[in-house]
Amino acid sequence: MTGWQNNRAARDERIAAGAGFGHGKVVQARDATRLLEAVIRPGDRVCLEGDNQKQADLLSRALLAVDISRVNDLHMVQSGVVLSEHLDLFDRGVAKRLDYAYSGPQSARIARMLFGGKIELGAVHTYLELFARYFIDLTPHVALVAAVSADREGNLYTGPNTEDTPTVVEATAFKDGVVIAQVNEIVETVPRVDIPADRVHFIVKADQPFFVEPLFTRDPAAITEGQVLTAMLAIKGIYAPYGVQRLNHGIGFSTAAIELLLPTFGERLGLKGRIATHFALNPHPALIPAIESGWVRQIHSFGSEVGMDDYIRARSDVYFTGPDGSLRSNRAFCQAAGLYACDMFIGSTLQIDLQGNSSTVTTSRIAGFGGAPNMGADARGRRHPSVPWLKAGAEADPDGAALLRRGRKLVVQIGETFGDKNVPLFVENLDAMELAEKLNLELAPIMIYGDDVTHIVTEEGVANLLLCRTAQEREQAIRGVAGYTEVGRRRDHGMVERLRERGVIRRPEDLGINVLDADRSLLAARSIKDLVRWSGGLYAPPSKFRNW
Amino acid sequence: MTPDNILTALFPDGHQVRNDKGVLLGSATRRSGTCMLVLGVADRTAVGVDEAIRLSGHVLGSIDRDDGPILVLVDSDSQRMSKRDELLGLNEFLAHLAKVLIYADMNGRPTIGLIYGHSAAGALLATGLATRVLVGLPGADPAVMDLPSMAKVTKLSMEALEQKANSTPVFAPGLSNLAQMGAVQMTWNYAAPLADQLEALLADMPAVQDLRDMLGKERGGRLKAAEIGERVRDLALQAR
Amino acid sequence: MEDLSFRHHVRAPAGGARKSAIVGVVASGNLEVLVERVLPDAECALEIKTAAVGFGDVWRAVIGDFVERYSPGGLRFSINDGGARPDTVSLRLAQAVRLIAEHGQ
Amino acid sequence: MTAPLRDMTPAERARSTSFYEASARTRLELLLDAGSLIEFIGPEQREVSPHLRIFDLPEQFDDGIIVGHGRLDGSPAFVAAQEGRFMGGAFGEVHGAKLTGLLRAAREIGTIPVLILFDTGGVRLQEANAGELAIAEIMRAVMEARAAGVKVIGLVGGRSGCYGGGGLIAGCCSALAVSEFGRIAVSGPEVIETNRGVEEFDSRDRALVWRTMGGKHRRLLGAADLFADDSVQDFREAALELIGLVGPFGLDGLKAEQERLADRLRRFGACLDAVEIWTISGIAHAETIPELPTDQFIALADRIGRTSRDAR
Repeated sequence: MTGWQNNRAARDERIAAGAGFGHGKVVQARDATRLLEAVIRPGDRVCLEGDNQKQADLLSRALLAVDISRVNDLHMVQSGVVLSEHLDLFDRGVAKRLDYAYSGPQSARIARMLFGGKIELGAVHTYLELFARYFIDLTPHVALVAAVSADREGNLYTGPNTEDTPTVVEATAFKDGVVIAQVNEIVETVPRVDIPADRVHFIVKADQPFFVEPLFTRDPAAITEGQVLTAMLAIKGIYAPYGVQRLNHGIGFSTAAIELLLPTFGERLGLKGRIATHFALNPHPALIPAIESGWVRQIHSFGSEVGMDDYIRARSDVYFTGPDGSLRSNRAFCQAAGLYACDMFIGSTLQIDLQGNSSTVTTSRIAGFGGAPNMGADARGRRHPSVPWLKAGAEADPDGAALLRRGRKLVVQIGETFGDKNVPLFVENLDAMELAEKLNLELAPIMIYGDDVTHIVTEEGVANLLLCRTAQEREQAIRGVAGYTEVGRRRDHGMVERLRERGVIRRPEDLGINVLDADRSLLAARSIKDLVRWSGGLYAPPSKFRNW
Repeated sequence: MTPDNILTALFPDGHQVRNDKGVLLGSATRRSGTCMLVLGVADRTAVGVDEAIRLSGHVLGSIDRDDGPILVLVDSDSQRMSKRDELLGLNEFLAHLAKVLIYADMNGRPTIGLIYGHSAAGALLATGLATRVLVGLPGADPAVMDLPSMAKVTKLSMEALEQKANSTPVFAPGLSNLAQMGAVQMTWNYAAPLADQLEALLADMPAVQDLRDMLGKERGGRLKAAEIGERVRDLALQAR
Repeated sequence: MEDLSFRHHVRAPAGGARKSAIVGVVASGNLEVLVERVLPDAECALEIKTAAVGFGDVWRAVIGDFVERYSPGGLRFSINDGGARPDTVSLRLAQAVRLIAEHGQ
Repeated sequence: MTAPLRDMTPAERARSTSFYEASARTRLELLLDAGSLIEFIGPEQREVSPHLRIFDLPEQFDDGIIVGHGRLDGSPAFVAAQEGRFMGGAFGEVHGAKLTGLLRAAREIGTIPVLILFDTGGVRLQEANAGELAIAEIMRAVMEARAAGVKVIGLVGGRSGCYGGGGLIAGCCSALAVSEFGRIAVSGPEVIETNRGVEEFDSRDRALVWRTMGGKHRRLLGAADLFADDSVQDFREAALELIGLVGPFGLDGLKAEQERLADRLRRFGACLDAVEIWTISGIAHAETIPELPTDQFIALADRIGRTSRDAR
């Protein structure tokens, strides 16, 4: 058969096959599985919207229930493998191949299934990378997405957790694919149009709102003195000297501590307005005190956070909001913003090796990459200058010609030398290497490559890798802040002292910080309740974070 | 043993004790012909707010009459573990029951607890352990905490726990362990008439003073409590 | 549980006049340090009971650095450890030295 | 919400220190007049639990409780404070005996009040029999002290709450002050869930936990007499106020308590949730109680007027 519109014809056939199950575009939840059987073909590439937070959970269950003689061997192309149903699909034979980015809660099971050959792995991506491939070689035939509400025409309101939906729909709808949306409710008029109706082919009303996990809430009560100290070192040792204004934070407790120290410790250092003004960041509750104290001018978000809706709505000067007043998030744009428009990424990891490579993979858990590698990478395509970017570039190449010298993004790894259960942060060899060998991967799953990392901060001090001139110096700089881990205890004491004299390593006392001052009383909020108070009652934390 | 059997054996001259859904309330006639107030929990009933308020009410109702000493029979579950009971303030109800028993004991109405079956945790605190003398009957199996639950929390095997229990009475369930700790002052036997054993005890009641820590020391079950308590007391008396 | 003990000769006595002080609490990842001024000025000793077995070398390193840095002469440290990380141990030891140097009994 | 702790007066420090977060030692240090605490059998005596070794568990030198003597606005007071982070503040043999001894001394003296800063999950599992018995002895000692004229004041606002036998001891006190974070109950949330199923009680639903056992509910029920903000200074002021309010103990109080509790059962016995109880109590928009700021809540609780004064 020749022709140039075969795909469009095939798409129309699929829509026609599904049309019998609904009134217009609206299909009852009980008919969802039959709809999917009618629309999906064996071997299709399917994007089952599993974002970092929002989950098309009803459609996951519906897909899992299909007759596998009709729907099988699917190639799932989705950013998040988060629900157990996402993996049950492979156990049942509904799906066979997988390309994904993040698998937090399923990290142990996905590792077992990969070892067991249950899943044929395409690749583990970063978000932005997978989104890019949606437009090149992983374009979905069918997208199963989640929205808050729809009108009868099919206009979708995705609410604060817009996340990946526009990207997924763009790639699918404009390349002859079928888009099916589960919605919490069908309304006369949607509060705002996040996805226009002509890109949506079917709507399924879910009996329960889609599942959203509060992933970015860190209870200040759980922040330790060690984390307070590390945060103080980061603020005084990195934020201040570089004057970092545009940045992205990871989601760990150390960065939460930084957020909570801005209005106290940061204020005392006179840094207000000079650092931490513009963020690519989810609506972290821990940032509320800094926002309320006038530190933060603008935040663009990948997704939302449970309980933050009213606060965001009331602080539209800071957040991106729609005409309806609620947050508009967008993972793809925010990832691009983090990559190109931020001068610093700071986040934690599970393991760092002697070259500075870091990974969150252990031999029994494959958590995927999510967005950290894009946040935590020097953007080689960047062309606009900024003070921190140029300063970092100059430190890395002091003898280079200023007008030709690239700047450097500050990529900071922050953590305590020992993590949970006294597991060391620093290792000679990453577990990721062992995993790659076992699984016969061509690439070890490295979260952030050592050559992108510019600083490592632990309670022992700040190591500035930009100032290292040899691989040996780099190794000793890392050992020098590795504390009492095996890696740290095997440092060359003489060389570490020389690095300290050069400012490559800066101890707390070198920064004028008394370890004994690192007290929880420095935190602007020490409990979730404090955050609620700071927000003037606008922040409504989920029940699991309350103690009232 | 059923509560009926025990009551009959204790009070051959008759009793008016009714068992209403596991709550025992009434009075009985002693060998001496005098009266004794009887209350208790039977049939391994959990002690919740509804049970506790009736038991405390029974004691308070008799407090202005002279109904003689007070006998508390115990064969209970633990406290009732429910949302409703906690919502309504079970801790106050159980504490109130204990307070009423302690008050009576201190004010001329000696209290005797008689544990003939099970009991645990908050239920035991509010009943048997709130009396001046707690007596055990053979076959009683009080358990502050059962071993399977303990195994779960301590992450130790049942075997390991049982082995440890052989070397110390301090954590494992059982009448003899509680006796060694000084909680159960004496154990009666069925060889002699229970009524005689009750009369013997009443004729020779210990003074109104909590001597359980001393007893635990004598019996080798709690070597520290009495000494620590005494030292703190001495220091506190000096400190004022 | 594992018992460890260390004894060091130090260059100078610890500051302050307080007889004893205590910091921290025994909990998972935490420890208590009881410090008492009972030794000759040129000595210090540390007695440790730890729930984390097999970390003697780490303790030795942590304490070596601590003694070098603070010279806690005359002090005996008694530690009950619930499996704290080395950085927490260092912090508590430093807090103990600070507290015993403060005014008070 | 916070301020650096240097260069502050004791009252300022007490005001800016969270009771919930502070250690037992810090609570006492800031609750009492500065420098007035004299500890009995302090940590340097090393009177540790003799039983934890059997389980290969670490000991604490004070066995998780500080008892002593101090001054409150110049007047003498006996104090006991549990450390909720050491084994959940649970009662063991030594831990319990220290409180028993303190109460016995208070009884002999008759005029010095006792403050108990509860922070406990109840009986310490590893010495369950000794702990249970210690609680029984403490309850007896509290009642004997009260009968001798001693005011025994309980303060509840620690992270381990006041559970198990601790809840019963609290029920024996002359008066209680509780903060929003404080919890008073016998069975803990997990225990109820384990025994009755998650449908009966979802222990991870913390809003449910707090409205069933938390400080606001206990205050509205009249189980606690005062509601304190979560600072050591607020608890200090609450303790002073309660010492002033408490009347003598006697039969009338017990009879009144019987009536108070019976009345509670009559009025609320069929309620399935705290919000129903609050609604029946005449509170409009009862579902907003958990969000109510402290000052407004105190005003509301005072208006509802339910208290256990002279009825416990």
